[in-house]
Amino acid sequence: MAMLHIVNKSPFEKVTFDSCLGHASAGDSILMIEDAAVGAIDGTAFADKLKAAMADKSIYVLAGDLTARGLSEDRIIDGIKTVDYAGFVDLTADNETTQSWL
Amino acid sequence: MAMLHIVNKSPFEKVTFDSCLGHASAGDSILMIEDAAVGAIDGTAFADKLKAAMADKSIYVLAGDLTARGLSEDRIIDGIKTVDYAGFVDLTADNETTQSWL
Amino acid sequence: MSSKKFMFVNRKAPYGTVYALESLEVVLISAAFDQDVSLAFIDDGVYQITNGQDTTGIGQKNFSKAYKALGDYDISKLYVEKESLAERGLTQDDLMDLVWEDEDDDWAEKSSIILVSREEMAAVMAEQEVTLSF
Amino acid sequence: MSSKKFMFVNRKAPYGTVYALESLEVVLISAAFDQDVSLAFIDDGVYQITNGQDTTGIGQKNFSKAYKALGDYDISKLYVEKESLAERGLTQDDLMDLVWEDEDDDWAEKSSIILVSREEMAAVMAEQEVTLSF
Amino acid sequence: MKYTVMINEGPYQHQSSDTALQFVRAALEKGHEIFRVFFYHDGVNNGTRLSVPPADDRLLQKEWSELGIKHGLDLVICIAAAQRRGLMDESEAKRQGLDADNIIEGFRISGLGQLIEGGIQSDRTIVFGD
Amino acid sequence: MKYTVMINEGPYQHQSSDTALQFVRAALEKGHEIFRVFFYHDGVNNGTRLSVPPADDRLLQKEWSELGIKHGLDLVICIAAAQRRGLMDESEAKRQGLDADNIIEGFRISGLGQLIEGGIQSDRTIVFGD
Repeated sequence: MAMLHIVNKSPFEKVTFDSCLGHASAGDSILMIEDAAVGAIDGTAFADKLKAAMADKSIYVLAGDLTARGLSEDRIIDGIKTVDYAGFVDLTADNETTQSWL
Repeated sequence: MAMLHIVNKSPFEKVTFDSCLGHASAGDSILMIEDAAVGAIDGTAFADKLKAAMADKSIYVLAGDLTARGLSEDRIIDGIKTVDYAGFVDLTADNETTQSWL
Repeated sequence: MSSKKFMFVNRKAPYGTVYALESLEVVLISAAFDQDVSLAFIDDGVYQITNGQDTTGIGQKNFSKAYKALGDYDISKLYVEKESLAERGLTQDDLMDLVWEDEDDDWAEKSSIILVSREEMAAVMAEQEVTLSF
Repeated sequence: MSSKKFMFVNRKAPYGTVYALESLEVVLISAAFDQDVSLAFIDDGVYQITNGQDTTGIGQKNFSKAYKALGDYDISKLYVEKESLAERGLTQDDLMDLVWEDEDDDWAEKSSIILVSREEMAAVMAEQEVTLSF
Repeated sequence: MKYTVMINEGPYQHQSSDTALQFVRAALEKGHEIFRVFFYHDGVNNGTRLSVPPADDRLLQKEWSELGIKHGLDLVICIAAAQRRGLMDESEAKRQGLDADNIIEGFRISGLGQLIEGGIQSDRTIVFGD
Repeated sequence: MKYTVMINEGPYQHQSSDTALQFVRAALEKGHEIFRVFFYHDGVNNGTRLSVPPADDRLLQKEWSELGIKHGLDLVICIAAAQRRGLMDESEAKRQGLDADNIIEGFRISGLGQLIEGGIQSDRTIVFGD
């Protein structure tokens, strides 16, 4: 069963995002919302970890949370897809289950 | 001026404690309260960082928060002092200023 | 009602925040619904089931004994992550002795604590149908 | 009233939690008290003053423009930590252009943003008399 | 598809109430069914009618209330969490001998079993919190 | 020594209200003066009188109220934070056209200036929060 992992914590502040990466399975999807959106940017101290996860997982970021924090979509890591709330809903429907990383 | 740094976050969950260590000055004191109390234990992945800080800073832990989490005082790093709330008050009085790391 | 695989994921230390206590309250209620219930203790969540918790110094109620009641409610799958324990300088000896009685094995008393690696925990999580996080 | 050195320490990203907004509200009020006010932006706090914040997608008010008013209230010492920026892939170009006018220098417009190393930030923090954390 | 949504934080302090509100709106627009929204922990504070934020800020409690009434949503406040935090409806306030209540229209107070039942009855259960 | 204490979180959800309460008690026992306790952010939720936790749990809001009355403490709830979160005293509720209030005895509602004044007037300012 494919799972959608929803993470809402900045990877620079909490280990939550790391823990999520460590527990997600191949074929799962990860959606970054709220403060976690800052993790989508390329060239950060976290970017390499996320790129490694992209080898076998799909990564998404909620666009509204990115732009709210002054980060434009053209700075995100290549291969991360942006979604709006409608896309968020689709992700929860397309994956059999969800797990929130708080 | 000597400062008392009060940290209440687990070093295993948030970067707050690291940030506190990076911003405290020589001669300052650091008090671990609430979830930060777990950082006082020896033999953890965090212990070496705290031991390094002890070279020029005094480290304290609120005993009630330690025992609440099932950690006995005999497991804390050598040189860390335990205090109760009265001792907490004394630390705030003995240092000219305080800074909370939330 | 149909039976589903429920997992309660505990990642936070007790007493510093209310999540551990209120998570436990949900878990106890879930017992009445005859579901397939598992608990995961990862990251600081492992402190929730340490032995010898004593809250007299902080003015809060010690609710750790309620975990011992879980076995009586047929909640007997408490997955605890080895890596989370090790990082915190803890071993299974630091945890409460949580048990259940196996009806199919002449009511033999068995441990409810299932020590797993992070990889094994990921596999258990992947099997769940409803995952509640606190 | 006597004048004290006040520092407001901002460590959290805006919008995910209320602290950035309610911290800014205190800072603006503090201007009325004629104190020696400094702001520190460290860790995720640096996101509070990024340029181009657009909150239309999340239903919250964009309060970032209020930082631009700080200079008018003689709050002109905004210490921003270089290490925090670098870890997040940011530079001063990503921050708002926050300025104040120097009365003693023919009202010349000067930047309120003072980029400092972690070590320099520690030294600034050590000089404070009242430190409020959010 | 049928959803249960759980919200663990109060309004304003944390974004989770905002995010959940946008999520529920988007799900309804797509024609999904919201079986239940369960407010737990500080999430119960989303159900007060005494909130009056600044005129230029959102009024989250009212937005939930209005959305719930418009779509007939089952907005449930956990009773145990509500009692700890001082969220009361009229009958509960009376029962506790209190002189006031503060719940907003469209919410109801009930037990934790409602959350488990939501998880059983729904195709998806989504948690928002801190 | 003269103290101002700032509390940023509500009761139960986070330990900061518990810790601050113990700190203030210990400071009073040592003969220190508590110039002011300022409740900000979700901290305003410490001031509700509608809380009824389980019988074996502490009732933090009442403990603050009683401690405040006994020692004549100045327990101040930030008005802006209170308005967002639905904490109201009688006059403020009336002014806002609300049909109920929920503040507990011993607290008062005032502006953020009270916090800055506390920092100026006190020898030590201690922050408790999340």
